[in-house]
Amino acid sequence: MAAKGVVVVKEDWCKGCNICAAVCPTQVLKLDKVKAIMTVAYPEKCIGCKQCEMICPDFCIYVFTPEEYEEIASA
Amino acid sequence: MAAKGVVVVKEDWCKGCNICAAVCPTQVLKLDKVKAIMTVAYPEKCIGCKQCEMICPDFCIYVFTPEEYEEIASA
Amino acid sequence: MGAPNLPMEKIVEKKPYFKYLRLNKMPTIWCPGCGIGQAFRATCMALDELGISNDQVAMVSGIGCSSRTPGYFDGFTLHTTHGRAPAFATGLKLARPELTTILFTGDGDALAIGGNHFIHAARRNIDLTVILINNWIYGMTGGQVSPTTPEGAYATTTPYGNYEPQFDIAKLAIAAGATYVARGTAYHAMELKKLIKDGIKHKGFSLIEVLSPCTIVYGRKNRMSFEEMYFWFKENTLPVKAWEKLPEEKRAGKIPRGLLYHDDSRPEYTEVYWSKVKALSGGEK
Amino acid sequence: MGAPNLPMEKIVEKKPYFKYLRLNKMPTIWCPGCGIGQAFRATCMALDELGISNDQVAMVSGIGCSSRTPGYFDGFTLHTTHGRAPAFATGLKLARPELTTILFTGDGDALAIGGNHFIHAARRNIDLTVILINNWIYGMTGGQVSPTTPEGAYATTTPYGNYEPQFDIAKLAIAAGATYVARGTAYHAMELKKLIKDGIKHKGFSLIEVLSPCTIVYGRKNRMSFEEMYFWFKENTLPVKAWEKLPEEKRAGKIPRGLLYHDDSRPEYTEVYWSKVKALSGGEK
Amino acid sequence: MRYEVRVIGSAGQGSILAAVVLATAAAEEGLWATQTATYGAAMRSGVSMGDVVISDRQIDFPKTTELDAVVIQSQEAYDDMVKGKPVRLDPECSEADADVLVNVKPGALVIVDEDLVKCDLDCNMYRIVSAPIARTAAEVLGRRQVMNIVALGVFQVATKLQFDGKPLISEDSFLRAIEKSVPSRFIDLNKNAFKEGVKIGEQALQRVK
Amino acid sequence: MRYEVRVIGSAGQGSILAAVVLATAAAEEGLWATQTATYGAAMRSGVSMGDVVISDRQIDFPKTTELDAVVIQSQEAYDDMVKGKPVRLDPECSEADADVLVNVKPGALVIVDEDLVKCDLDCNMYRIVSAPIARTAAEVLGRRQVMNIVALGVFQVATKLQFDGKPLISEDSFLRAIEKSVPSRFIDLNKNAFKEGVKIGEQALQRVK
Amino acid sequence: MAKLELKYGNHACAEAAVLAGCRFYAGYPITPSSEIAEKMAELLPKKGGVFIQMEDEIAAMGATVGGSFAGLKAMTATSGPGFSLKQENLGYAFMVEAPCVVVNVQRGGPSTGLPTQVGQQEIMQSLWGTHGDKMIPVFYPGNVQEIMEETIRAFNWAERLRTPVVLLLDEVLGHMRETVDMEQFEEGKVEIWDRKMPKVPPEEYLPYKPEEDGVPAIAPYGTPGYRGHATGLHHDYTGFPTTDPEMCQELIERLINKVKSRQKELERNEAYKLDDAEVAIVAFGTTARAAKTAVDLAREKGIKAGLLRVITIWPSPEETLYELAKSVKAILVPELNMGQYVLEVERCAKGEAPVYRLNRANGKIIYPHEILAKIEEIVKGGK
Amino acid sequence: MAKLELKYGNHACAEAAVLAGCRFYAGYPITPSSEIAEKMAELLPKKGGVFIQMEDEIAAMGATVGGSFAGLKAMTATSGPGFSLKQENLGYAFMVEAPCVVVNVQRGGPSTGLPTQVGQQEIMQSLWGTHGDKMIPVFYPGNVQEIMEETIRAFNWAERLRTPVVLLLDEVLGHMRETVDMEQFEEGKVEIWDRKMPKVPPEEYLPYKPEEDGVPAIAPYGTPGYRGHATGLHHDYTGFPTTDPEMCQELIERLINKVKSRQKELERNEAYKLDDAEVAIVAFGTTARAAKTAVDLAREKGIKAGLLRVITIWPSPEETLYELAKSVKAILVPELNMGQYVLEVERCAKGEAPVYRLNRANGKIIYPHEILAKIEEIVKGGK
Ligand SMILES: Cc1ncc(C[n+]2csc(CCOP(=O)(O)OP(=O)(O)O)c2C)c(N)n1
Ligand SMILES: Cc1ncc(C[n+]2csc(CCOP(=O)(O)OP(=O)(O)O)c2C)c(N)n1
Ligand code: SF4
Ligand code: SF4
Ligand code: SF4
Ligand code: SF4
Ligand code: SF4
Ligand code: SF4
Ligand SMILES: [Mg+2]
Ligand SMILES: [Mg+2]
Repeated sequence: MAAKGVVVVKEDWCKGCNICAAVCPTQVLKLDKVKAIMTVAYPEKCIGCKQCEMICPDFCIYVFTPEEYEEIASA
Repeated sequence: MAAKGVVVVKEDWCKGCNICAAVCPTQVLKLDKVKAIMTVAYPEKCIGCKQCEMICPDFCIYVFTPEEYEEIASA
Repeated sequence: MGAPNLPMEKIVEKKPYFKYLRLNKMPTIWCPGCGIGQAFRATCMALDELGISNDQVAMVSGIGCSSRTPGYFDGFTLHTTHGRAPAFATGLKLARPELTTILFTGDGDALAIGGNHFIHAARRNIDLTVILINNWIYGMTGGQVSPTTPEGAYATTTPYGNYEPQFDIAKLAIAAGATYVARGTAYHAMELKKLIKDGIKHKGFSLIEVLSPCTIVYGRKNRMSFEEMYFWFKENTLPVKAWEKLPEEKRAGKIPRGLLYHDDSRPEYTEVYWSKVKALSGGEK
Repeated sequence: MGAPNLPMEKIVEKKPYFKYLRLNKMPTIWCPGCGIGQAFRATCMALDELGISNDQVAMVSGIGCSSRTPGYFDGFTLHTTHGRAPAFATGLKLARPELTTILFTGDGDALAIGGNHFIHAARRNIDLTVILINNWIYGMTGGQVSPTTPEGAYATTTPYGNYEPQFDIAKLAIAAGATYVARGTAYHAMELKKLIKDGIKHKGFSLIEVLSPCTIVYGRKNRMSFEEMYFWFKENTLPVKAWEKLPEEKRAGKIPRGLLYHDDSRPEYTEVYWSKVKALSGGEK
Repeated sequence: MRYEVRVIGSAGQGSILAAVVLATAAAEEGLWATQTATYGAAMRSGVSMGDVVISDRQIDFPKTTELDAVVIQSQEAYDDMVKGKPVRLDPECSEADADVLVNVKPGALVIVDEDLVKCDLDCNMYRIVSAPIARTAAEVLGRRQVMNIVALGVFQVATKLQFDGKPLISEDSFLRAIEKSVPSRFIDLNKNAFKEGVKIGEQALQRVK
Repeated sequence: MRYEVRVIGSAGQGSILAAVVLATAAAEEGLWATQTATYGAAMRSGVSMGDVVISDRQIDFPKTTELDAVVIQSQEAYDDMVKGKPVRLDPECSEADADVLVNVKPGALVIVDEDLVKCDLDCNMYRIVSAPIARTAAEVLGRRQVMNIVALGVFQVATKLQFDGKPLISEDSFLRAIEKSVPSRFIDLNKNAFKEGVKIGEQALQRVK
Repeated sequence: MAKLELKYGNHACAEAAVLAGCRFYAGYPITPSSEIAEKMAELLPKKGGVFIQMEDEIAAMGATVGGSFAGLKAMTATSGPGFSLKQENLGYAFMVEAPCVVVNVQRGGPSTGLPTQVGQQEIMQSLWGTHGDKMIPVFYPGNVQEIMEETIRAFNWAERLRTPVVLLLDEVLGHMRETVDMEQFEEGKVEIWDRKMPKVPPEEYLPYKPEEDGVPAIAPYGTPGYRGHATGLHHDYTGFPTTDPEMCQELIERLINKVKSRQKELERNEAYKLDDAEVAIVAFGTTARAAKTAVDLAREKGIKAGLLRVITIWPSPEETLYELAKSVKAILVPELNMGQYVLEVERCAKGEAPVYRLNRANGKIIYPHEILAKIEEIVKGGK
Repeated sequence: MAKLELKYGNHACAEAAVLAGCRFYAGYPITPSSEIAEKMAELLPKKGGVFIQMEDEIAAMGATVGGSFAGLKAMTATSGPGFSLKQENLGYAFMVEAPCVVVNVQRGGPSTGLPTQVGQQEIMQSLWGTHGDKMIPVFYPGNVQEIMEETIRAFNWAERLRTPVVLLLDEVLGHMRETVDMEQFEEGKVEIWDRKMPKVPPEEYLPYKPEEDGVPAIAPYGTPGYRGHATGLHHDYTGFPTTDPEMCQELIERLINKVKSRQKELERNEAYKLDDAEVAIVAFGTTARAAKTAVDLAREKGIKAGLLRVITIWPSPEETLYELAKSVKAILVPELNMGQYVLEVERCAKGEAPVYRLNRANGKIIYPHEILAKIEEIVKGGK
């Protein structure tokens, strides 16, 4: 199944609180406990619900539609 | 009609506010405007209701039954 | 013809509540007709009826005309700083829970500068009896607007009429946590005594708001005579039961008197504290 | 495999509310998982949706973790003294009524030391939007008890468990005169945005209480993990409509979320003031 | 030139307002003035007084030290001013020297209400001007409250005794001062009161001379 | 005698607790000690450190000035200590002298975690003791969090290098200090951590000599 | 030509404030300063300004800073107890450089003290009342005319230096009426200084970067583009918190020196018969008026007395006081307190002349003859 | 025998308070003093005492006075901003003579300043922070051992003189751990003074009538028969308001003199190598510790330096400072502020020796070598 959302973590702001992973309905995210930074472990599972983005207290996880992402990543 | 109450004004505390007279149902009291002190103008009309005593903000008008008054005045 | 001036001892004999007065400090500094005196008498009578002796009472106040009351009360009295009486009283009461602790305060003292201490004492539900003389003005400083000054009324700092909204004192106290809230007036003397008496009896934070005429300062600014002010209370207040029966549209401008709120279920603060201490210290005090 | 780290400008393009962030001040000083961030984002999103530009917003705060928010908001921001934000904001708003004025405050800042300014701003019904981060503790100073710490909870100054009663914030604000009162949580992001948005739109004093986890200080003291704190909100709060339908006995421990009170009938303070001035000065400002 | 005046009376008699009008009149006359007030110890009762210092140049010490004139409106006030009878201080202090006014210069004007104040001062020591001030206010003007302004009228005239037949401040300046100092609906009443004061003052002066 | 030690690491590594235990151990040993702490600029992140001064008499200046020993728990902390790389100060400052520790005496003990810290200091200048501290904590004791106490064990042993083969503070004093400083349910764990630290410290010393 | 008018001290202060451009007043009533608020309540709404009575003095000080940040010339007034309560936020105003004028009409202290009577007991508190270091101008006029002058001067310096300024009055000055020559206050004759506006475009705007005069330019909150941050924490040029030791030291030194370095410009005294004086009195406010009369009385008796009436209390006229000490045989400092400014005079005198005191703190003023008696005692070589 | 124990500065203060008999604590948290409250919250309930966290510092000071009137030894602690807020009620405590101890753990100011860092910026405020005149003992210990000693001394003098006493610490002292020799604090070894109880029957009881020592005896509120009144207004022997000028003057003089007249008894300094010193350092708290080391370093270099470490800050050791100035060639006052106690030193020196400054107010301490450098500069005749 193709991902409905592309998830980006801004690592230098991430504090590794794990809240985004805790709310993600499809277990896309996984905390790197050593570096205390969130990683997108299973990007393909993302349904683009944006719950992670909306709950991240640190403005550092973003969800784009694949098109959006395409657009900005290529620009 | 004999008075049912004996009214005494403690003149050195009275500030002449006239509130006691204003509430007296039988117009027993009358303010001496010059000295700004309450006087018992018609003692015989007193019905002993104690409204004057209860409303005086300055603890300076007292109502006794005739018997009480007899007792303390004579002692 | 007036009756002779009776010696004070004689009067005291017949008026047992006079034992609470510091007779040598009388007459009071209050203006002619000022309603603070009635609240003070009601308090003394209530204490007398409850059989609480002078040595069992602490009276604490802040600054204002109403806050001068403790000076005339023969007990343990503390005239503190503007607005802070609940804080001082909280310390005193917590250290000496056995003392019946009464506060005399004004609308400015309790609700303007002292609003925070007021709501926190209520929140704690500490056993203080607060007698709040609401005369709609800062009397002591000569008539500035207060958080209870009626809309449109004149005060020295509202020369064009008051446009500040008012606190609903009872509502505020209840929301903050007070467990006994009542309202009386300087005109309704015996009722006021009863309300204060029940407030003192209540274990917890009690507030008795007393609508009281500031005859000289508020009265003059707003052109009301002494008598008019008293009769205003007579005509514009009514027992809470009667008030509740009024249809909504007739309530405007009418103020309910009497017991407005009573909750005996919440624990009292000093009791909670000292039972905690007893458990931790093994009874040591 | 994570996606590449996108340049910030790109993100900003797609997330228009990012324009309110002072990106060069990020990341914030808040602890991992702290809920203040969600409230902040909700505020930015609300402003964006309302089409209010950076230059139209003043953000004022006191002292506390929550009060650090203005530092990250690109507008006219004022980080004042502990508890006093409503006072500073009242001066600013009255002088510049055209500025949308938002306060960020904490349970200690707004309700302990700042309780008085809080209730007076509410009484005046001045058009301030107060976002109160209720994390049940003094976060910034390391975890002392606050007026909202739950009974029995541990704080550094309640080593034997908390026995202080709590304020019912919404009730207090309503009683004081607030005309818009709502409650959200850091967990319910979109709902929170909506509540804040409506609060900003409302002409008058608005309070939005945000239940927010103090992950590090409160969480540690009370042995709750970050995730547990968030899920606690999920499980123990419910929309006010649903809450109202609960039978009385099932309400215990459940907290209603959403709009709790709204009154559009009372005039707003700065409008009253400036219309008064216009009348007196003949329009001069 | 430094000229010191005190208006003293019981609370409510408007002594301070009279002092304010007097000081304003001095300014109208092109003189410098300071006006200070003292209230009794009890907050809203007892004696109160307004002091005025008048000079032809800016004034250094603004309070009175030695009065050139005193206007006494009540017996209580009189007692307060008389040496040895301070009100509200030690009640046991001596009664001696009861006929000397505290801080009043020999030769000073002493203006008293004929009916309200029993004045037994030595008229060799002071220039005592006694006039029916309150009575005039009540009977002629119909408002006892304006006795303070009537008293000012008396004072205005009486200063002639000290300044070779010319008053210290002109009637005109006083009338302008009244306009500036009292609420507009009371201006006429007070102007009339002042004029009546001047009248009874003139009569009283006859008696002094 | 004045002996200065710093325990430094990233926030959360327990550097300050280690310093507290060390200072407590000194007191147990009958020595005087002061312990001070510094937190990074960011409130709850960045580098934090605990400093200890030990002396045989009451201590005047309580902060460290020239360290006799430093325990470095993370790369970030190491960078912070190395001259020319101050964290969060002027980012453009020079990189020169990057191999000198700020305020550390030549000849001082430098205790680093073998895995976490890339240490390229001159071992003629310092007595560098490198040991698998975090690894021991995680693998032997099962709790990475106690690496700070493991490090103290290493330190305890390492001081023999400076005091003619005798440690500055006895193992016993440390164990008693642990009892006084950590919550009771963690005492055994920490005591064990300390003992493991001593073990790997002994091994490391072999490598130094 | 002189235009004499009788004015009430506190009202004169309010009127002068409005003349100086004050358009914001937040206060809380307290004797003997309430009449300033009352006059402002009357004047400001008519001028399109803001008057608000706050819930307490803390809030009044806070709102004043809020009004100042909005770009209005702002003022608050109080007395003793209220001045104590304002201290925290006054320190904040100093730290964030919010121009404003804080009036303290001194009454008898300490604590509630003697509320309706006079004192000069906040001489030291006006400088040292808040925690942390502070240096702000403190002016103390001596008559009603000067109340007006000094109120205007206070606003001018507040705006020019972006600093709070304290104006000390006392109960006697506040509650007396006195003739004022209004000529100098006529339309157009009053010199008014306004705060500097930033000259740079918004992108370069740094609200805490000092210009050459040590004073940063700030735009009123709400000025499009000129967004900014202010905090009571130590901060850098942007206004954001910093703990960088050099930046912090620079900040505190600048805050203090922007006032202290202008001591000479700020200095205002009246020297009366000091040229040949052997005994100098140093005094201020109401007491200085008694002192001036005492000098005349002393001169009549052949004693060479003189008076230095200090109007700018802080920063103190250190040099002037030192020179004075060198030129006279003795200095006398009469004050309505238990000895406050005398400490500063002693310090500045550096032992060059003995410094004597005359103190009273019971609500009563000092009379000229009392000062004279003290002078005579000093001259006779008694203490 | 020495009984060494490592103690945290703020905890040592709390423990010593309990040792001194403190049974009432009301506070409000603030860095860096919160640990005093936290320790008290732990200790007092177990001792049958009262701990309460109030809604703010104003309330904390008020409640403390309430507890004191109830007869308990009472304390409150705070830092900078909170100390400013306490000033009004501290003045009240002074006026009504409520014994209590107020701790201020100094951080960097002004305003919010540098909350987690060190400062010595309330030296002047501790005496001059409230309106009206005031004189209270202010103690400033220099190490954790002394924190305990001075806390106990503070309670003793508070009770003995019926006065608030201020205890100044600083962030370094409060937040450091240090070895304490607990021997002197063992059961029974600590000298404790309690407040005087009235010796007269209730009818003769006058809670504000001083005994020969200038201190009136007061009965705890609630003591049967011994009813009384207290007010922040000027009052007479009964405690009731008065405006009688003589009574008011007597009261304020007594309040000030009961402390000031005991300056010698209250004085506590450490003189270090002063006997032959040519350069004397005057310092306190954390800075004095650097100074002591600097003295040693200077001596090593052959410079005759010495240190006067002032522990009783107020009333200041006027005579000691004057004698010191006469005996040395220069005085140096290093402080973590912009120049506060140096003003008092200058005053007391009366020009007998030049007084130099070393100031810093950026949250960082002064190091020994910096003081040394300054000493060398002075000796070389530079300033
Ligand atoms: C800190 C402080 N601020 C202001 C005052 C001045 N003040 C004294 S009483 C008062 C208000 C009194 O009003 P209220 O409490 O309503 O009492 P009332 O006199 O009307 O009984 C004020 C503002 C003060 N004493 N202390
Ligand atoms: C006058 C004053 N008192 C105390 C403090 C210390 N202080 C800073 S923040 C704070 C409490 C913060 O609690 P809260 O408002 O709930 O904010 P949070 O940190 O939890 O977001 C306190 C007591 C202070 N800065 N100023
Ligand atoms: S958008 Fe939804 S599914 Fe995708 S990572 Fe975020 S929470 Fe998980
Ligand atoms: S919620 Fe945000 S800060 Fe927390 S782990 Fe996820 S991305 Fe990182
Ligand atoms: S007792 Fe009643 S009737 Fe008698 S005087 Fe009083 S009010 Fe009148
Ligand atoms: S109510 Fe009392 S004070 Fe008033 S007039 Fe009557 S007796 Fe006098
Ligand atoms: S001013 Fe008002 S409240 Fe005060 S005593 Fe007079 S009438 Fe009563
Ligand atoms: S201490 Fe608590 S409230 Fe403060 S930032 Fe950390 S988690 Fe958030
Ligand atoms: Mg009132
Ligand atoms: Mg909080």
